[in-house]
Amino acid sequence: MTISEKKENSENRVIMYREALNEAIMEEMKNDDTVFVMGEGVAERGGSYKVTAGLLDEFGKKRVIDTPISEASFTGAGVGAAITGMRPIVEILFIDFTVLIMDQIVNQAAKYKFMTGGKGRVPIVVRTQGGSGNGLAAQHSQSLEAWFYHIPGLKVVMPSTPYDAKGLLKSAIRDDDPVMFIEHKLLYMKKGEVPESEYFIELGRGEIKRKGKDITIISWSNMIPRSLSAAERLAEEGIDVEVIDPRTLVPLDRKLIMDSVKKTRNAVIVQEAVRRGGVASDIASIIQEEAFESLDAPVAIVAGKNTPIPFNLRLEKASIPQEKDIILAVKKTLNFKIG
Amino acid sequence: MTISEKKENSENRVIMYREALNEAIMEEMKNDDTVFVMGEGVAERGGSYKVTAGLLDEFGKKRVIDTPISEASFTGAGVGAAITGMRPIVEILFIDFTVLIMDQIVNQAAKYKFMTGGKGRVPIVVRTQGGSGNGLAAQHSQSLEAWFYHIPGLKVVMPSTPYDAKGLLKSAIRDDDPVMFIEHKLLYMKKGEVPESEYFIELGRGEIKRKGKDITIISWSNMIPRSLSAAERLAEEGIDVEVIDPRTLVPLDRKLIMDSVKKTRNAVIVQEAVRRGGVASDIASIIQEEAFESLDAPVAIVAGKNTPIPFNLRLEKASIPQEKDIILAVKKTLNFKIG
Amino acid sequence: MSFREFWRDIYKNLYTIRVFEKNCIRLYRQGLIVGYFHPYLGEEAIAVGACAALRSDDYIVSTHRGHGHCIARGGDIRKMLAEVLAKEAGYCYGLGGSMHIADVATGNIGANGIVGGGIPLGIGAGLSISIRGTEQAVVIFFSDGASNNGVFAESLNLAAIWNLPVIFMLENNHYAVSTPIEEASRTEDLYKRAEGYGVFATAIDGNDVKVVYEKTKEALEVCRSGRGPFLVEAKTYRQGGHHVNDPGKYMPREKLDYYMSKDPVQTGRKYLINEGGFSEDEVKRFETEIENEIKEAVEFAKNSPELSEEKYFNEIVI
Amino acid sequence: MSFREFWRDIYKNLYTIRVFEKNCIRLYRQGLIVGYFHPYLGEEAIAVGACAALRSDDYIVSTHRGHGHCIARGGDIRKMLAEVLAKEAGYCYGLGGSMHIADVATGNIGANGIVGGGIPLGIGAGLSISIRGTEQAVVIFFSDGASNNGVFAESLNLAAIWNLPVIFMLENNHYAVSTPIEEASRTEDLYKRAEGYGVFATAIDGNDVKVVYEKTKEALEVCRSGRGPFLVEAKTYRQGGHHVNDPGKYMPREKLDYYMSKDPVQTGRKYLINEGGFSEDEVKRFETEIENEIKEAVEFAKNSPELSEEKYFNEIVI
Ligand SMILES: Cc1ncc(C[n+]2csc(CCOP(=O)(O)OP(=O)(O)O)c2C)c(N)n1
Ligand SMILES: Cc1ncc(C[n+]2csc(CCOP(=O)(O)OP(=O)(O)O)c2C)c(N)n1
Ligand SMILES: [Mg+2]
Ligand SMILES: [Mg+2]
Repeated sequence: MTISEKKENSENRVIMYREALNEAIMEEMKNDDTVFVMGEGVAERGGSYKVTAGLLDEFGKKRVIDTPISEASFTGAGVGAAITGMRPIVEILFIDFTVLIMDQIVNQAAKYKFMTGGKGRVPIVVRTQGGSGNGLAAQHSQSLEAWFYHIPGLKVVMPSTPYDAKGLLKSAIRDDDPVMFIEHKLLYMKKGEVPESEYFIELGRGEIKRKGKDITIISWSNMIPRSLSAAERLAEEGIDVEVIDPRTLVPLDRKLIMDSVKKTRNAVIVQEAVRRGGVASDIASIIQEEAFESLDAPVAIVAGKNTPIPFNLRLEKASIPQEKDIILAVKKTLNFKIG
Repeated sequence: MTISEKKENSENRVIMYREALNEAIMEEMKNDDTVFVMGEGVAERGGSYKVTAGLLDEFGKKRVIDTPISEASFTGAGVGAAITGMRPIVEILFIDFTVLIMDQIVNQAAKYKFMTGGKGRVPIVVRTQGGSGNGLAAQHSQSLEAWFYHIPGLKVVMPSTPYDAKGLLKSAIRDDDPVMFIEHKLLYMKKGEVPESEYFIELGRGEIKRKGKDITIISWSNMIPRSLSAAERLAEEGIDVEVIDPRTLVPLDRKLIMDSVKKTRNAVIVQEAVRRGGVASDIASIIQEEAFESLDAPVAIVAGKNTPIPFNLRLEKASIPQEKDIILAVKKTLNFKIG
Repeated sequence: MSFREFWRDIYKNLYTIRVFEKNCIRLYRQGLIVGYFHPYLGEEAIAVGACAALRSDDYIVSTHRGHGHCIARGGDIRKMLAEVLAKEAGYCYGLGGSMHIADVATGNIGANGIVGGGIPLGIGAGLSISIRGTEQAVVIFFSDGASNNGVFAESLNLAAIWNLPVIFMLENNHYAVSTPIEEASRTEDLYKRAEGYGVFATAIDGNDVKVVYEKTKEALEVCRSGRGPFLVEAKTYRQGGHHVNDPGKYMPREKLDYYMSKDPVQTGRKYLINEGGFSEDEVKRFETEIENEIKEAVEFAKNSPELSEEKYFNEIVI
Repeated sequence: MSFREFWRDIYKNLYTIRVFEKNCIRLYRQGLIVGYFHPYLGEEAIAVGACAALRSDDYIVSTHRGHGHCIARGGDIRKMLAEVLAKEAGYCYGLGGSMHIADVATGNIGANGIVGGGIPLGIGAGLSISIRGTEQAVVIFFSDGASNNGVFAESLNLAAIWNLPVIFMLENNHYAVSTPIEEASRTEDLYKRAEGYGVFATAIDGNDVKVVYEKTKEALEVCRSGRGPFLVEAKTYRQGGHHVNDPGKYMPREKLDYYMSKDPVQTGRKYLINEGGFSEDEVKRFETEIENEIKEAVEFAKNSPELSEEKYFNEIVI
C-alpha cells in the first residue's frame, strides 16, 4: 500500500474537524472489513464529540461497539484483536483516562512486534482527546502526549486542522503499528477545507503552516491556530514568522524543523502541556544539538504552567499559553543579544 | 520539622544500598506510628530486593502488609490512607508496573492538594525500582522517570548511593506531598559509607559527586557510578570532569547545575532512559535557555537507544549508555568548534 | 434524638439536595456554571439514608455525581455554591468545580472526575482505621458504571481479606451516561459480584430513605465489629439525563414514571409527617426555610470574587 | 484419531514439558540461562489437556509461566530453547527470553511479563472471532494471582456481555510467588468470582489431564455455540518454588507431597498405558525419543549464534 499525500486545491468544501474524522473512519470501514470501532458511547450515542456518529447505522453493532467503563480491558481487547487480524479504532474519552490503559499500550502494544521478532503486529489506533477548555478542570484537561512520545514502538499523531485530521487518521488506520491519535476538545467544531476525494497524509511528514523568514515557531494541535494568529499580529509589526506543525510527534519531521531553524536562526516552541518534561523540551534539545551554530538565541519554550488545570475559566486561561505569551517569547528571542 | 543535611565524616560504616533503605524505613517507622509499608511480598518475604526485610518482625502485620497483585487498588489504598492521616510507603516491584497505578498517582495523589484548596495532603511514598540489568527483558527493565517528572504535584527522587538513598528516603517519608522514590535494581548490592547517626537529605538538593573544571556531566541513579568511572578514565587523559547528581529530579537543583555549567562551559547529560522525551532533554532545554551565552558547545545527551530492552545480555548492554559512550560524548563536546 | 428531630434532619437533607440541584441547573442554563454538572436528582435517599447512619468521625467517598453526598454529610452549601460558580470562597477556591468538591472537615474524601477512581481511596481510609484500631467506618459511593472498572473488583477483594470497615454503596441508577446496565452486565443484580469475593451483599430499594438508613445501620454494625466489608446495592434511577445538557431521551418513559412515582423526596416527606409528626403546614414552612437558605447561599456565591491570578500563582500553586 | 494416537500425543506433550523444564533448570544453574525463569513443573496437565481440545485455528494466551502452554500448543522446541538461551534462532531472536515467547503461527498470542496483562488480549482474540463470525475459540491461561488484578474482572464482564468464545483457564496453583491464595482471597474457590458476572464456571482437578481435556471440550462446545464464555478453575500446585532461584520453603510439606502423589505426568503415563494401550517398554522407548529430541535441541541452541549488534540496530529496531 502506498500512502501518498495530495491536496486538491480545486475542491474547497468546508467541514468541521469532527466531521473530517468521521469521514476518515467511514471511508476506512467501508474499504476494509477488519476496521472496527470500540469505546464508551461510540455506537448509540455517536461518541461524546460526535466523531463516530452514524457509524452504527452504517456498519451495525458488530463493528461499532459500545463498551462498559473498563478502559484497561477494552483497550487490551483492541490490542488482542489487532494481533489476531483486525484493525481496531479504540476511543478513550479523555486523554486523562489513558492513565488506565498504559499497561496495554506501553507494555503490550508498543512492545509486541519487538517481542515476537517482528512476526506479530499491532495495527491499533487509540483515538483520544486532550487539552483544556471550558472549565472541565484538573482531571479532564491534561496534555499527556509526552508520555507516549517517550515509548519506543508507539506513533503519536496530533492534528490541528480538519484536513490534517482526516488524512492522518486514514494513514493511522492503515499503519501496521500502534498509533496514539490525540485530538483536541477545542478543535472539534473548527472548520476547514477538506476535499471530497480520498487522500492520505504520511505519518512523519510535517507542514509549514505559514512561511516566514525571521523566526520559526514549532507547535501542534490547538496551539497551531494560536501560533498563527500570533504570527499575524507580529507581521503587523514587521516580524515574519514561520509556523511549523509536525502533525505527528512520532515520527518527527526533523528535517522540516531543522531546515526552517537553520534558515530563520531563531526558534520558539509552543505547547499546551506543562513545560517540565514536555515534548517541547525534547525538540529544543534536538535543535540546540543539531543547529547550535545556526542559533542566534536560545530556543524558547512557551508552555503550560506547572499546575493542574483549574476549573475557574480565567485561571484556566492563565495556565496555558495565550497569544500574548507567544508574541512575548518571539520578541524576547529576537531581542536576545549574546552577553 | 527541619530537614538538614549533615555528613558525618568520622563514622565510616559501609553498608549496602538496600540496607541503607531498610534502615531509613526502620527508623521512620519507629519514629512515627503512622508510617506503614505495603506491597507484594514486602512482609513475609521481606521484599524482592530485601529492602523491607525484618520489618514484619519489628512492626507486625498491621503495619507491614502483603498485598495481592492489585497494584492500582493497593496504591489507591495508600493514597486514601495518606489522605486520612497515615504515611504509607507503597512498593511497586518494578517501575514497569507503575503503568497500572497511573490514575491513582497522577489523577488522584498528585492533584489532591490542589483539588482541596490545600486542605487535603497526600504524604505517600511510592518506592519502585527501574532500569535494565541481568536480562530481565522489555517488561522489567524500563526507565520511566520522565512520566512522573512531567506531572505537577509529584516529587521524584532517584538516589545513586547508599548514603543518598537513606537520607533521601527519610526526607521523602516526612514530606507532606506524594513522592515517587525510584531505586535501581543494579544498585541494591552496591556498598557505601552510611553514618550510624540519623541524617536527612533535603529534597531538591543535588550534589557534586566529583569536582572538575573542563566539563559538567549531569546524571542520576545507576548512571552516576558509570559517569564517575568515565571521569576517572578521562582524567588520565587530562580532562577534568565535574559530575553532578541532582538526586531529586523534582524539585531539581537548577542552581547547582547552572553554576557548574557556567563554570565549565560544557555539559553532557547521561540517562539510562530512552533519549526521546526523557528528563535529559528537559535539562538540556533548560541549560541552553539559561546558559546559552556560556556554552562552548551544544549540550550533549547520552541516553538509552530507542528500543525496548532486549533479553540478550550483549544487546541489553548495547541499548544503554556505557562508559565508552560517555567518554565519546565528552570528547566530542570538548572538540566542538563553532562553524 | 427524637423521631421528630431524626426525620427533620433527614428531610432537611433530602429537600436541600433537591433544591440545590434545581438551583444549579438554572444557574447552568444561565451560563453562570460551566463545565460538567451531574445532578443527583432522584437519588437523594441513598446519600441521605446512608449518611444519617454514620458517626461524625466516619469517612465517605463520593463521585462525579457528588453534591448529594456532600450535603448529606453536612457540607457547607455556601462553599459548595461558591465552588460550582468558580469563586474563591468555594471549597477549592473555584479551582475544582462540581466534580472536585472534597470536605476534609466532614470526612468527605471527595468527589472524583475518574469513574471508579475513588473506590480504592475508600479502601485506604478503611486501612487507616484498621491500623489505628478505631471503630470508624467508611461508605464508598459509586454507581453501576464504576462497578465495571477493575478497581471495584480489586477493592472488594482487598477490603475482604483485610476485613475492612467499608460499605460499598452501589447506587445502581441503571445507566452509565446513556449505556443501560443491561448492555454493560449480564445481570442487573450487581450485588452478586461481591459474593464471589466473600463479601456480604444485598440489594435494596434506593428510593426509600428509611430502607437505606436501616440497611446501612446494619451493615455498619457488621463493619464496626470487624466482620466487614459489606456491599449494598441501592436500586434507583436518575430523574433526568446524565448531566445538565443531556435530555436523557434514551430513558424509557414507563421506567422513568415508575421511579418518579417513588420519588425519594416525596417519600421522605411522608415519613416526616407520618413518623416525624410534622403537620403539612410545618413541612411547608420548613421547606421555605430551606429554599431561603439556598437562595441566600446562591446570592453569596454570585457576589463572591474569583481567585486572583496573583494569589493563584504565588500562593496556591507550589 | 485412535485412542493410541490420542494418548500418545497427550503424553508426548506432558513428558516434553517435564524434560524441557528440567533441562532448562540445569542450564540456568550452569549460568547459560539468565533472567527470570518460571518452571511449569507440576502443572503440565492443564496446558496439555486444554490444548488437546483445541482446533488448529484457535488461540491461546499464555503467562510468565508459559513454556508448558507453548509446547502443548505445538511450539517448536528448538526455537524455544534458542530463545531462552538468548540466541538469534529463538522465537524472538533472543530479545524476549522465557517471559516473552509468542508463536503467531500456532495461535499462541504469547507469554507475558505482566501478571494479568494477557487476559484482555484474549478478549480481543475472542472479539475478532465474534466480528468475523468464525467458530474459533480462545483459551486464556492465568493463575490465582492474576485473578486479583482488575483486568480479570473487567475481562470476565466483557466476555460475558459480548458472548465471546473465551475459556478462562484459571491455573490455581495456590500461590502468587510466596503469597498463598488464602491470604489473597477470602475464598479459595476462585471460580465463584465468575458467577457474579454471569459467566459459567466450575472447578476441576488440574492435575488430571483427562479431566482437563474433557471439561475444556465441554466448555468449548458452549463457546462455539455462542453461549460463552466459560471459566474453568483447575486446582494444582507447583512442584517447586516460584522461579528457579526460589527454594519454595514456604510450601507446606504435606500439601506438596499430596500434589506430588498426583503428579500430572505420572497420571498421564498411566492413561497412556491403560487407555492408550502402550506397554511399559513402549513408553520407555517413547520417553527416550523425547529426551533425545530435547537433547538435540539443547545442543542446537547452545551452538547457535547470538544476534549481532549491527543486525539488531539496523534491521530489527525500527
Ligand atoms: C475512567 C472514566 N471513564 C469514563 C469517564 C466518563 N464518564 C463520566 S460519568 C460516566 C458514567 C458513569 O456511570 P456510573 O458509574 O454508573 O455513574 P452515574 O453517572 O450513573 O452516577 C462516564 C462514562 C470518566 N469520567 N472516567
Ligand atoms: C502486574 C504485575 N505485578 C507483579 C508482578 C511480579 N510477579 C511476577 S510472577 C508473580 C506471581 C504471579 O502469581 P500467579 O498469577 O498466581 O501466577 P503463578 O506464578 O502462580 O503461575 C508476580 C507477583 C508482575 N510480573 N506483574
Ligand atoms: Mg450509573
Ligand atoms: Mg499462582
